[in-house]
Amino acid sequence: MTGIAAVNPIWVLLAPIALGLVALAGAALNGIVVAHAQGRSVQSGMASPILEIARLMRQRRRTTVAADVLLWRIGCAGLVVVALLKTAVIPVGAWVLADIPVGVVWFNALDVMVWAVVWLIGWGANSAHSLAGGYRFLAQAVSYELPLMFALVTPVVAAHSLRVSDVVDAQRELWFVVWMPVAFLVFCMSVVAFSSWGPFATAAGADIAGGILTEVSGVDRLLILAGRYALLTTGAAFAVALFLGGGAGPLLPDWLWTILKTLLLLATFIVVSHRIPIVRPDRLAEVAWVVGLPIVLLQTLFVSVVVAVKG
Amino acid sequence: MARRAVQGSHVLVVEVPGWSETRMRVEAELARSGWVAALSPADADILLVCGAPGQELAAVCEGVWAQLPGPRARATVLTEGGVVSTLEQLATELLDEARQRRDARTRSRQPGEEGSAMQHIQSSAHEAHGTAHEEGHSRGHQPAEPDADADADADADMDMDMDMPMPGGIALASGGSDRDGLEMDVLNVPLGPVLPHWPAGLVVRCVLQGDVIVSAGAEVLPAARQANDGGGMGSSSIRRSTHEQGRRAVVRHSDAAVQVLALAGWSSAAGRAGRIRDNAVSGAALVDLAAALEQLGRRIKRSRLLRWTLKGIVVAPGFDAPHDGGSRADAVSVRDRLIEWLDEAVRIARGAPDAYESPEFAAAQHSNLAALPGLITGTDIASARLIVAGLAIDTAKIAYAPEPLS
Amino acid sequence: MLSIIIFSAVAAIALASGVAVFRVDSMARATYALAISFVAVGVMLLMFDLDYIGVITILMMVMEMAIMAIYMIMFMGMNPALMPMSMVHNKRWSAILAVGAFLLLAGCALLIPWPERTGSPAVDLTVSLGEAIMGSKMLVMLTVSPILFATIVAALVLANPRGRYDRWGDALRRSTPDDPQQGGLSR
Amino acid sequence: MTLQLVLVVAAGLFCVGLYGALSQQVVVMVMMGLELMLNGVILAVTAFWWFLAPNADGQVLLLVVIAAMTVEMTMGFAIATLLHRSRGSDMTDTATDLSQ
Repeated sequence: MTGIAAVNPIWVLLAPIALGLVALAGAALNGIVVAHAQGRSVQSGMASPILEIARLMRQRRRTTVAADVLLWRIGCAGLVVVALLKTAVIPVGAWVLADIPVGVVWFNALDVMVWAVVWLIGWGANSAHSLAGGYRFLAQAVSYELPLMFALVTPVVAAHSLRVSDVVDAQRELWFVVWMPVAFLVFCMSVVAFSSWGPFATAAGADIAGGILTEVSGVDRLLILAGRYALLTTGAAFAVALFLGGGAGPLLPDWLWTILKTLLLLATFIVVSHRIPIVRPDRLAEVAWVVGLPIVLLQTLFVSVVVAVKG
Repeated sequence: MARRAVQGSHVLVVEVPGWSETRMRVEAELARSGWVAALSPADADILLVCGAPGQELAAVCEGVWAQLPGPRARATVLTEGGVVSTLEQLATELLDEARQRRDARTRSRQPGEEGSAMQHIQSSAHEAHGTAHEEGHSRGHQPAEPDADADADADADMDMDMDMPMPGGIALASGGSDRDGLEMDVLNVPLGPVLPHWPAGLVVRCVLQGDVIVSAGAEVLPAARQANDGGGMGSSSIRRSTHEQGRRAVVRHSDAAVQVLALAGWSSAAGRAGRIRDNAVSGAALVDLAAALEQLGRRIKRSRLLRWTLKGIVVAPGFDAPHDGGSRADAVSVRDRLIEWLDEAVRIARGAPDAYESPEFAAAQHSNLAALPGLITGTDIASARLIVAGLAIDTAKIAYAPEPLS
Repeated sequence: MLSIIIFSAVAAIALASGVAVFRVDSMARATYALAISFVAVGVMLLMFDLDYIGVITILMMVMEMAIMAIYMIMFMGMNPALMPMSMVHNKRWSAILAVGAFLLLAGCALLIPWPERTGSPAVDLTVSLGEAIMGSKMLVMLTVSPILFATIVAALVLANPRGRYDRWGDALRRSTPDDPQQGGLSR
Repeated sequence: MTLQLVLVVAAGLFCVGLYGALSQQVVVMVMMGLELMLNGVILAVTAFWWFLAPNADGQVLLLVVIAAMTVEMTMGFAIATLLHRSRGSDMTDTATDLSQ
């Protein structure tokens, strides 16, 4: 019955390239948005991620006084690693690298890894501003994590399975976004939040001179920036699998549909982010726990009741 | 590859009090050419000082320069006309491989040594020092501690002594009670003078617990001399034409709006305000700007999210304190100030007079600076930054105008 | 054979990072060493086909350690630089007791003639766990959940210094609570 | 893998944790010791479950152990905060005033 099957492990080599390309497309779009706001040409915006990569490859890495270099470097490389591990369970069309039975929990465990990684980036530099960035991220993470978990649970309840391919298959008739819009929205916001992006980028905010990014330069900085885009991309791709029917769509092959939907969602994240003021963790916490959590729980309850009634 | 790398260089702009329009010119030029304003020294390839810094500020710039990772280049611009040519020259300097190699060789590998000058100056935001702490060990040894006796036995077992090596020669932080009654480390962190969206030359020396400001003291590091581009006009300067005054007022108000919007993280609105400001700087007709300003003001007034995120962040506490302890009725919030600026800018753009030259304006800057520590004490850094931006202290007035008679 | 090699490697990581917790010179490193130890145990659980519980262990423990690091620094304030530290008491007796306990436990593990395996694992362990929780073992979970809830309440009561009278005034009549940090809701 | 091997590893983890819990002076470090002991317990339960009686009950027991860990952590942090607030210290030695 299931149309999704694990592919030859050799494809592991291709997954980072695909992830990198989609993430690069996201970065280019961000460049275009910025260029448009500054009245520059679209081409210059599109080229900006390439320029940034070239610049950072040429830049020297910095160290600070009495930094915990080991933990710092682990943190800097960590975001990319987490994003790559996430790709393992994301189906592209009918292919997936590892269709493990608890794919959804796997994704969740990895986005908890982001807590540790971001905090390590902030801590390692031994600088007040980057540490403040690390603390901010944890404060934000405590706010978004529980709503995120229930948002992940909702499609799982409907699909009777933690396996991502089962969740995609369960959407044959109706995409989950239609009857669990709250879970979808909360999931999307959490994706933006754990990528510390847009309105949830307080950990790297301008008010603390870039926060976790304050002291990093060169390759380290490149890895962190790339990691943020990669996390945003994997989050979008996972949302496509969980809520938007995976590769389902007319005419085009299913893998192309997955990529198209992912790009579309990624573009939405990026464009909308520029239009919203930043949400500080001290403001977010109360809203997330007092309003967000009950709403998601009601959504889960609704889905559970529907599933139970339908049998 | 190297040529590509230079096309999107990041520039750390340091504004000296009085050279605000030069800084705006630089920012406009960066936006036009696709370069980026750096948020921190680690982020920057180029250090660009706008204006002639005084002794302290120059020392800070040296400290910041030592923190640029390299390849790096630096320059000082004093006139608006020199901006474009200076940036071009800096780009070629970055591309000069031989020169960059020489620079890299002469720098020491040890991060502490090259920045030694700034360790005393407490330069930018990037004082890497002061996170150190040793409270847990030393407390038992303090005679003032009530449970010192109970601790005595335990200390005998502890195989540690008081003069342990301090990593990097950093002194340890001491403890202090925080606002929730927990004893926490205190860190001495100077905010400014090199911070994005921060008044020129302002230094706020904060005592922090976590990211909460326990106490603060503010001062302004002056320029070496008076700017002649108009920012720091003393009472002696010639009176300018009304139109020029109006233009400067629009620039000032819209720049203040840019800083608040950028700190509130609303990049599209900040970009909009920035373009209006840049148009005003380059001498666009004020009447045309009025419409754009009005539109921006409407957008800001409409935004619920901005109202929510700026709620309760107050730049003037108000005096009518209700007894139930809620927020005071006549308190002025950062959002009020933001809307006020935009309305004022629209009025001035349509021909209303500006109060910039008046002694009251200068006096207000002094009283704002004096009020600043009180306002930010007890807030977290994010709110404190918004409050500082909401006060929009014109440091050029403070660095030059004589202290007002009170 | 391969599984024994992998298991031994993971076990070595778990033990080494467990020892590192009490040997390293920085709070952050100690906490994250413990996190690595937990992740290694989570991987071992995965080797026993316990997909769900293995991944959940990793998830929970990384989260816990991220929070724990904050408490470590908040209460013990140690710098990221590696300051030599040791704050132990009864070092010798602790070591003797620990080694003694290890010898006892390991001796039991090696010497007791363990019975033969009875039954075989279910095909889908996650499903069987879910059925157990919602079926025969429901009472266990019904007991655990109020305990967890009580823990949350008790911990908040212990740790929070401010009651509602501090927040809402003596007559509980304030329109907005008097908090050091304003929350996101205008309550 | 054999039961004995896994049990010895679990005993090792448990005893490293025991050493930490007994020797450390700071509440949070003691908690880390306890966590490590429970880590060993998780592994031992898994081993018994897999090698002796692989039915669903063992998995439920594992969940209970994990729940116990969270309770331990939560209460530990709460008490550490309380101690810190009331005495400005979180050393276990200073918390024994009452018993003297």
